[in-house]
Formats: sequence, C-alpha cells, structure tokens
Amino acid sequence: MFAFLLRRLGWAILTVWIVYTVTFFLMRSVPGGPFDGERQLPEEVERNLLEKYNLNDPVHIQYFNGIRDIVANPIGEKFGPSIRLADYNVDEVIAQGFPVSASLGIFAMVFALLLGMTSGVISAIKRNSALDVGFMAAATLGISVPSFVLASVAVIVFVFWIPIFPAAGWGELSQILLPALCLGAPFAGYIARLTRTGMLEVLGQDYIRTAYAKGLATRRVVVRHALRGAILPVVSYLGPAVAGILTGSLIVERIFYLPGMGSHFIEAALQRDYPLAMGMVLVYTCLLYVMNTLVDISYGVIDPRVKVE
Amino acid sequence: MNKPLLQVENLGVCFHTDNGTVNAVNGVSFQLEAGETLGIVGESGSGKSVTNLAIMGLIPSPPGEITSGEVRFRGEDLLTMDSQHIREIRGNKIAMIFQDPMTALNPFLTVEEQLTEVTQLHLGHSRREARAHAIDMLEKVGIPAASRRIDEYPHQFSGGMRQRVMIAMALSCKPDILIADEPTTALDVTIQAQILELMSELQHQEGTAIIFITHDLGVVANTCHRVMVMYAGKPVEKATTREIFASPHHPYSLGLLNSALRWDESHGGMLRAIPGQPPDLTQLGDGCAFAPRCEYCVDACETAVPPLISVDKNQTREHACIQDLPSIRQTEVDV
Amino acid sequence: MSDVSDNAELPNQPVPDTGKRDLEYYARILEEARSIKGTSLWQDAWKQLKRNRAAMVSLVFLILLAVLAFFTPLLPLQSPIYQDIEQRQLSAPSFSAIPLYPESIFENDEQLPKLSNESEIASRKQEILVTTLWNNPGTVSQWLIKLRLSVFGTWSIPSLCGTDNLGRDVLSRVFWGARVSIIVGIVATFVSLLIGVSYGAISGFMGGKVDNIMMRIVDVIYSVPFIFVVIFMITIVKEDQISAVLEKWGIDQIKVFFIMIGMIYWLTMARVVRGQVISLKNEQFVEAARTIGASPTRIIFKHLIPNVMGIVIVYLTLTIPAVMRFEAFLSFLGLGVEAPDVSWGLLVNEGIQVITPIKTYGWLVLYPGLTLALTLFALSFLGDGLRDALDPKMKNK
Amino acid sequence: MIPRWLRNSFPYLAIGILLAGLGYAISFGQLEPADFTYNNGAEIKTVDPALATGSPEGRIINGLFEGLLRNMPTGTEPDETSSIPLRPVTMGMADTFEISEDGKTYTFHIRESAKWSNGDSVTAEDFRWSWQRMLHPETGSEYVYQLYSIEGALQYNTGAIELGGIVEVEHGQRQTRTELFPRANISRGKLVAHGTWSAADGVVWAKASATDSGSGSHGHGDSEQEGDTPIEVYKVTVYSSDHILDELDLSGDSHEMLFIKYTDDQKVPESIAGEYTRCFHVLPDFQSTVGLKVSGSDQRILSVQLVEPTPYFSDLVAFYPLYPVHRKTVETHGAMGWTKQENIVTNGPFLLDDRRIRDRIRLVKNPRYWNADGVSLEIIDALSVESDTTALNMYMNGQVDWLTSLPTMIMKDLMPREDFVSAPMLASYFYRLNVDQKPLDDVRVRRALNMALDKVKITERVSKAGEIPARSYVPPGLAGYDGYQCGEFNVKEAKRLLAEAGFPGGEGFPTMRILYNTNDNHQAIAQVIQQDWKNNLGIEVRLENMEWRTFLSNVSETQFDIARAGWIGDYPDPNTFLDMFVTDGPNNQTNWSNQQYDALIESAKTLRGEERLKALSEAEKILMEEQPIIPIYYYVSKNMVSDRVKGFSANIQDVHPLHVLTVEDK
Repeated sequence: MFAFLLRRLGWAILTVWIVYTVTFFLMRSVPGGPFDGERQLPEEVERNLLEKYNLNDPVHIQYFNGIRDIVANPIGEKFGPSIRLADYNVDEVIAQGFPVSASLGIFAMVFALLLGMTSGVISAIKRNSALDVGFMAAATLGISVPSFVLASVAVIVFVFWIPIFPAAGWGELSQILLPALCLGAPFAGYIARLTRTGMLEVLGQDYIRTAYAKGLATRRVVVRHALRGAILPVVSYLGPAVAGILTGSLIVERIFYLPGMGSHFIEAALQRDYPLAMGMVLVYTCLLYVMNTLVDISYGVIDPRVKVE
Repeated sequence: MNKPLLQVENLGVCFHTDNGTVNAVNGVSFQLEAGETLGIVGESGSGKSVTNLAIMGLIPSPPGEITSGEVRFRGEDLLTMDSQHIREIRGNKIAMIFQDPMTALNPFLTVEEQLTEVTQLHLGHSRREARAHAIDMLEKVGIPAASRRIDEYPHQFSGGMRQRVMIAMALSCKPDILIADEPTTALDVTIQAQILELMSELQHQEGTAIIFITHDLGVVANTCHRVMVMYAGKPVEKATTREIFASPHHPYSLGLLNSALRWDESHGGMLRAIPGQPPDLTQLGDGCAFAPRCEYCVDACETAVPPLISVDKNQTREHACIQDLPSIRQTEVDV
Repeated sequence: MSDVSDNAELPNQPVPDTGKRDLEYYARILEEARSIKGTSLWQDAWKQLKRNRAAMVSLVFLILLAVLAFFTPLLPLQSPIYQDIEQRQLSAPSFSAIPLYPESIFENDEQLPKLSNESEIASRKQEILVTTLWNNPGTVSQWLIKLRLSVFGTWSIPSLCGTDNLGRDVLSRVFWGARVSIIVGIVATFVSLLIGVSYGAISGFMGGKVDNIMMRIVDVIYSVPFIFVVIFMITIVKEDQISAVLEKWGIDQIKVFFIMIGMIYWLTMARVVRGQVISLKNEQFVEAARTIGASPTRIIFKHLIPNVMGIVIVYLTLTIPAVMRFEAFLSFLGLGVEAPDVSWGLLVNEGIQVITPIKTYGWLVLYPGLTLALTLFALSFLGDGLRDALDPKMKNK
Repeated sequence: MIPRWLRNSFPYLAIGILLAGLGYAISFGQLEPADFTYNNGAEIKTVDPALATGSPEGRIINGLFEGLLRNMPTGTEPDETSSIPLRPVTMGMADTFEISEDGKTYTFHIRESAKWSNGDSVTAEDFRWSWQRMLHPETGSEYVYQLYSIEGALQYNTGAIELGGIVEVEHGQRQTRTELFPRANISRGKLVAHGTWSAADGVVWAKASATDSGSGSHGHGDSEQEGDTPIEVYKVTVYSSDHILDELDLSGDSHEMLFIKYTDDQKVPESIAGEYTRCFHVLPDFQSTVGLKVSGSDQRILSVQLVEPTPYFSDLVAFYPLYPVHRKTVETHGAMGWTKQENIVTNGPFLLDDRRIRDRIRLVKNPRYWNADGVSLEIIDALSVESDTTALNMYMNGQVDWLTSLPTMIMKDLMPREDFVSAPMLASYFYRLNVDQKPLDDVRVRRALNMALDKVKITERVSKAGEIPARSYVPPGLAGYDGYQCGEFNVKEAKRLLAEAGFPGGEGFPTMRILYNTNDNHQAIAQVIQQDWKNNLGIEVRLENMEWRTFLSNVSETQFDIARAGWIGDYPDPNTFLDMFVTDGPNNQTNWSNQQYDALIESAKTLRGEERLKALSEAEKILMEEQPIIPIYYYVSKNMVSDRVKGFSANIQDVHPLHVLTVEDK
C-alpha cells in the first residue's frame, strides 16, 4: 500500500512535469504577447512589464525558473503574479476558485451518485417495466442533451416559470443546487446506465442465487450481495467522471456565474494569462491524479480480489 | 404411511424466451422421505436443476413461470406460500448446494459474513454466537484452522475447500432437506470422493434428506437410495438405485448406463454415447420425446406421449415407455 | 438451453474392425458435421440486433440522417448563408413559401449585361447563385447544387424552423450543420480509432516491457486534463500565423479540429483493445497461426484486430456522441467551427442566447438541439443494441 | 492487501468524506445583502488607478478614489443630443482651481475636509507622489500618456537624460523583484558623463552630449535581443538631499559617483563592480524636471505647469488614472499587497470591503469621505458577470439592479422597455483599412468600400440598440465642433469608383480578409458587410475572428487587410479621436500618413477655442476624404436600470458615479 502510494507519487511528479513542459511551450509559442493592449505600450513600459513577469528572459531560463518556483516555493507562492488579475498571485486566484469548484463538484457528484445509483438499481430489479424504460430514457436524454442547453432551459424553468432558485451567483445553498443538478445530470444518467448493467450482470451470478437460497429478502440480497459487484463499473467510471465534472464546470460556472476554477481557467486561457492558465492546468492535473488514485484504491477496497498496485 | 417430507406433484415450469416458450419441466412428481437420498439424473437441460430451483422458489420470473403443480413440504404448498414465509424455509428447512463453488460464493464478502448471515437470520444468533457456530461448522466440514480462515475471502480458498464452505453454509441451520445440485461436477476426482464422503457422513449425523442432482451415475450408485431419471423435463423412470442398475426399464436410462463407465464390466475401452441431440424444448412433438434417439422406437412411440406407469404393486418403480425394455433386451441377448 | 458440445454422433453398436465399415463410419460423422450450420459472430449479432427494436429504429434514423446530410445540397432547401436581414430577421416558423433568392442578387453583376447568349447568361446566373448562396461548396456539392437548381428551380421549402438573427433559414442551417457535425464526429472518431486500435493492439500483442512502457504512457496521459490542454491547443491553432503555416501543409482549421479531438479519445480505445488482444492472443487460433509461421503483423491485422472489432464498434458508438458533444462544448466556449461554417453545436449555442426571460426565440434552440439530442440518443441506443449483440458476455441476458 | 477494518469502514468513510465536503461547501459565510447590486462587466484587472484601464475598472476606482475634480452630470435635463453632458467640477478633492492667463498653469486647492480612509489628510504631495509613481517607467502604466501634457512628464517617463542635466539615480539593491514601490536609495545630481562598458573595450565615455534614454530604448524585451543590451556607465555629481521631492541644493556638498547599469544575466568583472555602483534607473530628476509644485501651509496647493495650453486638462484630472494613491500604504505593502482589502487606503466615497475574484467587489460607504452626507448607498456589490444572458437573468430575477452590458440578440425586445436607458456615447465603431495593402492603397477603392455599406441596416438590424449610422469619425455632441461627413450609401457611385480604380464589377479584386475579435455582434456586422460588398461591389471578403489579445497584436502590427475597431473618447474633445491618426501614431495602425493632417493636429495643440476646433475639423475632413478608416456607427450606451434606482442619468461618456445613486426599498 505504502509502496503503491510512493510509486503513484513518482508517476504524478512525472505527469505534472510533462504537463508543465507541454503547456509551457504551447503558451510560449503563441504569437501576441500578454501585454498587447488596445493602446500601444511605450517600449519602456512593455519591457518593464515583461521583466516583472519574467517574460524577457530567454525561454529556457523562463522554463527552469518556473520549475524552480514550483519546486522550491511553499504552497501559495508557487506561480507568481497573474497577468490579467494584477492584484493577485496565481496561487491566490486558485485558492479562491478551488473551494467553489470543489463544492460544486461534490454536490454534483453526490447528486449524480444518489440519483444514478438509485434509479439504476431500481431499473435493474424492475427490468423491462415502465419504470425501467422511463429511467433509462431519462438517463439517455441526460447524456444526450448538451449541458449548456440543459442549464439554459433549467434556468428558465426553475428560476422564472417555477421560481424556486436564484438565477445565478454564489454564496447561498440555494445558489449551488441548480448548477450542481445541471452539472451532475449527464453523469447521473451515465451512472444509472452503468449501475443497471452492472446490477443485471451481478443478479445473474450464482452467488446471488446462493444468497436467495439462504432465505435472504430481496432488499438484503441487493444491498449486501449485489450492490458491491454492481458498482464496480461505476467506481471505474468515477475517474473519467471527475474529469468530466471538472470540464463541465467550465460551462456551468459560466452560465451560473460561479467564481470557480473553471471560469478562471477559461478567462485565463482566452486572455493569454500564461501564469494563471498554467497554474490552473497543473492544479487540475494534480486533482485528477489524486482522484484517479483514490478511485484505484477504492476499487481495491470494494473488490478483495483486486490487489492495489 | 406417513405424510412424506416433501411431495412434488405434477410440477410444470416454462421460460419465455425470445425463441419461444421453453417447457423446461413438464409434470414432474416425486416424493422424498426424511433421511432418504434421492438422485435425479439426466443430461444437461433435462430439467433437473429447474425442478429443484422451483422447489426453492428460485425460478427467476420473468422469464420463468411455474405453470402447474404443487410442492408440499410437510403438507404445506411452497408454491402458493407468501414470500415472507417461504424465506423462513429457504436456507433453514431446505438448503441448497450448487454445482460450481467458484461462483456460488460471493467474492466480495468474507466467509464469516456469508456463513453468519444465515444463522443470524434463521436461528436468531447474535454476531458472536453466529461466528462461533460458523467456526464450528467449518471444523465439522474439515477446514483446518477454521477460526483463522473464516476471515478470509472465497478467492483465498481452493475449489474443494470452497465446496466445504458451501456445505457448511447449507447445513448451518440443520435443514430437513439438502438439495445438492451437481455438487462435485466442478471438482477433481479425489476431492469429489472426499466431498461425497463428507456429505453422507453428515447425513448420518443429522438425518437430513438429500436430493442429489447429477449426471454421474457412479455418484448415484454410491450415495442414493432411489433414482429418478429425467428427460426433456419429464421423469422417464423412477426406481431404487439397485433396481435401475440391475435392469433399466426405459431406453434412456439404459443409454445413460451404457455411456457411463461401469466398474463391474468392461467394454473394451469404448463407451457408448446416446445418439442424436436432446430435443428442442420449445417444440415438443406429440410422441415420446426420446423417440428420435431411441433404437427401440416403434411407430406408436411417435403418436402419443407414454404415461408414467408403475411396474410393481407398491409403486416404487415407474417408467414411461410403451415397450417392455427388459424383455426386448433379453431377446437380443438370446439372438 | 441446448448443449452443443455433445452433438457428435457415434454408432451405438460396438465398432467392427473391418476397414470398409470404418470408412462408412467416418463418412457419416463428416456428413453430420457438415449438416451443422455454423453462424458467424456477425450473422449472429445481426440477428440479435434485428430483434432489438430501439436499436433498429436508431439505425434507420442514423442511416437516413447520413443520407440526408450527404444529399443536403440536392434538397430544395433555402440558402444556409444568405441573409435576408431586413425582411426575415428572427421570423417564427411558417409555411409560406419563400423563393430561394431575390432577383436583386443579379443586379450588381457586371458580366451579366454584357452577355447576350441565353445559355451563357443562364450559366453565369448559376455561377452567381452557387457562390452567393452557399459557402465554398466542394466539387461534389457544387454538382449536387446545380442539379438541385435544375430540378427544383427557385422553389424551396418554407422556413419550417424559422429564421435566425440574420434572417437565415434555420432548417437549411440544421441540414448543413449536420454535414459538419457528422463529419466531425466520424472523422475525429476515426482518428481516435486509428491511433487507439493500433496502439492498443501493438501494446497488447508485444506484451512484456513494451506493453508496460506503452501502458505507462497511456496512464500518464490519462491523468492529463486533456480537455484543458486541448482548449489551449485550439486557441493556439486558431492563431493567424500558426494556421497560415498549417495551411501551407494543406491542413485547414477543421482538419486540425478533427485531429485534436481524435487525439483525446484514443486512450480508452487503446486500453480496451489492449485488454481484448491480451485475452485473445493466448487463444488457440493465434497459437495455430503462429505455428504455421504467420508474421506478427499478419497475426495482429489478420487474426487479432478482426476479433476485437466487435468491442471496437461498440466503443465507436460511444465515442461519436462524445465527440459531437465535445464539439458543442467547444462551440459554447467560442472555440468550435467558425462562421460561415455551421455545426449543430454552433447553432445550439446561438440558440441558447435567446432563451431569456424577456423573450424566447425557442425555434433557434429547439430544432438544432432536437436533432443533436436525437442523434446522440439514437447512437446511444444503437450502441446498447450492438453491445448486447456483439458482446458474448451480455448474450442471453 | 487492504486491512479489513479499512475495507469495512470504507462506506462510512466515503459517506463521511462526502458529508464533510458538503458541510464545507455550504459553510461559506453568507454576506449581508447589498443595497445596490450592479453588473460591472468583465473582472477588473486591478484597483490601482495608475495601472487600470477599461470602464469596469473605472466604475470601481471612481467609487474608491477621488481625483482633484470629478466628472459629474450637469443638470438633469438632456441637451440637444439627448444626452446629459458630463463636466469636470469641483466636487472632488479640490474645492477651487484656477487656470492661468496663458492656459498653461493650473492651480488646485485641495479642500480641508479631504481625508484618506485612515484619517490622514489628502495633500497636494499625495498627488505629486502618485503622479511620479505613475510616470516612473517601472510602474508600467498604460494610461501614462494622460500626464504627458505636464511639463517634463514625457522626459521623466521615457528616461530622457542629457549631460549637465539633473538626474536621479536609483541604486541597484532592492528587496523583491516584483515590488514596484518603494524604490531603493536614490542619489540626485548632475550627469557629468555617460558611456558604455564592454568586456572588449572597457569603459567608453560618449563624446557628444547626445541625449540618451536612461533606461534604454535598446531592448524591446525580446528575449533574443537581451544579450545585446549594452552595459551603461554614468558619472554623476551627487548632491545631498533629504528627499527626492525636495528642492535640490546645488550649492551644498557634492561628490562624484560612478554608476553602472547591467541586468542580472550580464557578467561584470569584480574590478568594475567595486569601482562603480550598480544602478537600476537613471532618470531626469523628477523634482526639477516635472512641472508640479506643492505649496501652501499644509501642502494643499498643487500647481501644474503644462507644456501647452490644454483645454481638456481639467477633464484629465477628473479621469481615474490621475487619482491619488496613499503613499504610505503603497510603500509598506508594495505591489499586489497594497490593493488587498485589508491594506488598502482610499479617499473616495466608498471603501473596499470585500473582493472575491469573478464574484463580487463589495463597496461600503466611507464615513471619512468629505461629502459622506451626500452619499446614500451603504453597501454596493459590483458583480463581474461575463455572460450577458446570465446577467439579464439575474436582473430579471431581481438579483441585480443595473446592467452595463446587454445581450444584443434580444436588443429589439429590450429597447421598448421602460427600464432600458440609452444615450449617444462619445465612441465610434469603425473599420481600419491597411492602406499599404493593394488595392486598399487606392483612395477610390477605400471610398467605394465605404459607400457600398448600408450602415442604416447595420444599426437597425444588427446592433439594434439605437446606434447612429456614422459618416464621420468624431461622434456628434461635442460642443462647437462640426465633423466632416464622408460619402453616404450610394451603390452606383461606389461601383463607379471601383471601376475607375480598375475593378469593374469587382473583377480582379483580390479576396480581402476582415479581422474582428470574437464577439457575436462583431461577427454579425462583419457578415452583413461581407454580403453588402459581395452584392453591391462583387468583391469577396473572408471573415476571420480572433481572440481579443491576438486580435490586438495583429492589429497593432498591421497584420490585416481590414480590421474592426472601436474607440471610446477618453475626454470630451475631438482630439482624443483625431490625434491617433498622425503619422506613426501608436494607435494609427493603418499605415496611413498625411503631412497636412499631422500639421493640423500639431497646430491644434497651440491654438485655443474656436480656431482650435476648426483646425481639428479640417483634419477630420482630410481623414474622411482619404478614408483610411470606414466609420460605421456611433455607439450608444445601453443600460438596464431597475425602477428602484434613482439618480441614474444617461450621459455621453456613460459614466455613472455610484455615490449619487439612491435606491428605494425593495
């Protein structure tokens, strides 16, 4: 287990390094520096700005300085100042955006898991019933409709026709619910389908028959004997789901005006805020890596036959 | 005569599939006395497993459906019983062992979790009691270091050990009836013998009645008191083990006997298989289902289904063939 | 329910030892073996699929869609790009017939008045129409458009789906958008297929160290938030200088787009294929091929890949919708295909901007959204059906 | 192998983690509701007046800080252009100001009640220091040219030093590299000699008294040129002074010092480093160069010496880049630190209470503001909703009271609403033509392109907010100024001109590209123009959209044929529009050059009153006849303002001071 984590850490560092290198050179290859303002800057001013952001050094120096900063600086000072948000360090922007995206993601995930697994289990047990068909149609719809359409329509319906949610913004519980629902919906659909398939597969297993032969009630058979096996596909989907929720939050945060990492990232990328965009990508990489590792561990936890390595 | 422990009357089960309705079991009747071992023999797909799943109320529905019959356990019909009640009997009064111990145990739960839940449920044991009882049972079925191994997962056990766990699980509540569905098929021969021995030993101790489902007549010969041969969802012959080995009355029984390796005679190393394939259960014709494969078939066989008729007066011996097989064979030998 | 394993017939009499009867006996076995008709995996799958009504409806829908999309230039649709901003801005769906173009379209042409020959005038007019009403159609499309002009003339289907902010016909744009969206979906998926299958097959077949290294690479890439990197790459590729360089190589924006998207969807494909190949390569038929001296390339492409095609096809039906959704996603961020090209994502994104509490121009989002959702829906049902049909594990369930 | 206890507790652990996450998610403190919430548009770059650009920043800085004068709507009745003009009035830090006879000296008297939010008095010294900070090359202020009308400001900003002149030398040791202020030790004195050092030649002193920029205009910041930056050496007679803003006593003690300026990457032998003192900047001495004088018993009089009479100087001091900052705060906390809500000290009607990136900036009433009694709003939330649709949703939902930007797609449906507030603006939408590009070098082609455009259609059907189709560059509404009108929509004439230029019916006309930044409206307009030119002239153009920053870099390098542009006047004077098209002007960006035009713009600098306006008008005539740009329309301001907001008046600069607004209860 310890060795596993250590090895994972090694790979994580390698991954982060690769991502850093790729994004670094990608961004440096973009014509049009970050300081091309509407008004032409005097050369002197531009030179000083470039110096402030370490952009006037030769590229390889910038590259190594960047790595040095990330490795040597404590958390909170790793990435230097943001270009477009001149009052903040990149680290501060991330620190402000992360909790928002994290809670949005957690809410969306909980919603997706609860709804998806419940409906998936019910669908599998009541296979081919009207309920099953209804759930699966809804799930497929949830997957098929682009999330920004879903979100836009949801705003009209749940903000204006049935006024139960505020239109946008951040701070109250009610403001997080609608975006989380919109963000989680496609994943709920996907999880429902996975759970249903997994459940059907498990319910056909011999050991389920054994469990019934013991005289256990259906509920106990489903919860204690079938569910663990049935959610294995869901667990392996959690990795991609986390990645998807991170991506999806770009859209949801934009539509619902949430000050999360997604909106920061998109603005940073579009506005050529090199340091901020790179910091964001690296944070996303780490996040994804941690989540993937957690998924692998929980896979091992759920299935005793799997050795975590 | 006392009421039999288990009486199955005219049981019929079908499955509705995409290819049509499969009549897996068509009018099976038999009875089982306490302490007795009944062997049910037949090819794959002859309906022996389905019969027993029906007894346990484990036919998946849909696609399965019980179309007719009664299953009386101590006089109560299991088929019409409410689900709460039948669950109290399942695993408690009637227990079951399955063919493949590799898949019949839940890989996600420890042996303890799987063993204790049955006694906790039926005997009202506390966790501690259940665990002690489970260790006890494991020792009884011959698992060394039971108190340690009880915390392991099924995949850490060998095949024979797993079957022992299954037996321990099935016998935990001292059931009246143990249905063993080909319990040794998936095991290698030496283990088979151990398991069989274990079962008969336990039967002696506990007085459990056993329904032994198998296609291995050798196993039947060693363990069963009586035998029921099934073909195409129907019993074609019922007899005591001794009788059926001595003189089968149905050509199918004869075929099974011929295709099995017999200890007492030699065929020069050549076994004789039954020609043809089992019938398509979705389209059973008018006549005897075995007719197309039967070498003793006459025209009358193709027009009507022969009923199960008893040969002797006390009705321990029945068969479903219009021919008198022993006498025909007698003639053959004479020629 | 039938057990196929014991279908060989053996004579029930002891076999006599004369050679002649021996031959007869084997001939009978041969006869019997021939009489058993094998169904190939594909026939079997097709039979299975035909029984799945949802999948068949989806398949028909998708084929119809593909055909319609291909023959869009031939259909009597209005122009997808001609703006009638003064008369028909944001007009609601209607059934009143609209001519394909106003006569004024020829007014400003300098060449027309100089021409006297009737046929020259006609061909000049046609030329004007093709360049004005359609956005740089390819050779085939041009030919189809000309055919359409000669068959239907100026008649065109009314604006059944309304018009957009610039007075363009939404129905026509949905059809033309289908061409782009479908091509994005298919080509990008094909790119991912190409990379994923060869990568996975090689990795799985080589095994050992090579496999280990190749899969480690996949693992590392898997942890890269690829979509974010792709957003970067797309913004960069959209840069003038870079796209100019790419154009020199004959790579236009939309091709880059295919490659980009294809590149992020190959990972799962590679993993799936590798898993399949590993389980297949120890099967006897591969052993057999090896013993008769087949080269590794031949084994991979002749024996392994055809056998993984089932799962690959299933996976394709998952990838195509994912790619189409991703295209829509990029359109929302303003990074998708660019005007005057249209795609469903672009149309839907234009549409959601007028879903406001003050005024909702519903048709702008409804029709493109509906077609997009239906297509994804159909692909998903077809995928399910194919999985049931092709995946042996799911059989009889 | 995972221990069994962990495995068993896993579901609880997972649920526990999720619950903890949920708890964390909803634990964010709820803010007290604001009196007034508005959408400020894009997230602001900074609240530092010297570094900010753009109107969202302007709205916030106008609330936080206050300049010498304030632009206020005059009266409440709209004038003939249906706009309420804004005038710089003494509603700011200054209670009176005088302009000298020649128009070249402005004297401001700062009111006694002017206080910083920490209680310090606002003095003229604050302004002088703030402006010095803004002019300092290292500050990198984009709006620094707003100060160029002050004597010596340009020289100080560009570091133009001359032999014999008084210079200030910043010594080369600093605490941190990102710090803009405070700077290191300063030596002041006369520049005696100036030269370069190189490893090959050693020190070479320049013979001629050629001026040279102290910080060097050698490098562009391009990394490949970095190695070529010469290492410069200076010989300076240094006089003692207590402070760099005190008058330098040239009769006092003095000694000669040698300075050397090199970057961190450059290697300098120790022998040199010992003899010479390292320095960062050698600039003209601020105190003696720049025309700012502080006087008065408690330093409340600021006199500003201008290079030329600049009639709009009062507008400039009312413009936010020239607002003062609190010196001690800047010097203590440095860049990034001083603008943090816990550190910042301001002098405007509001205080910075809270700032969450891309969420809100919360302003609360400043009780120390000199006119605090006149401020009615207690709490203001400025949001930065990027999506207009989302912002509109919030407005319709009652979460926002004022929208500064509206979705154009439904403009037609917004216009008739009572809460839609619109007024002509001092801003133009136009297309730049690259006159070096054939055939755009032909004036007939440029005119033909202009005349083939139906601008009415564009404003009525595309922009849709009541914009006025433009035939001149300078928007109407500037008192006393008449712009020249270029050719109107006339397809026949356009065709004739194009034929004359050699492209009858567009034949042979190469495919041109229209460059615009990614925005639905720009795209729609470009598409209409594309079609107009195609239908009316028979010429093909291709559309290319680009992300804003890339677009700007392409435009500034004139890497385009035709490019979309917009210009918002910085101050209500034609000059803010016209001076950008002088030859090689940084914002010219069309390669267009006309000596007569340059001369007229130059002459306008010295002229006053009507004559000046006439010169500018003449210049615009040249611009419109030569047509390096095609004017398309004049912007109008587009606001949605909730009924409960009072005191909101449409005006030509679309400036709406927050402190004059009042709200009724919800």
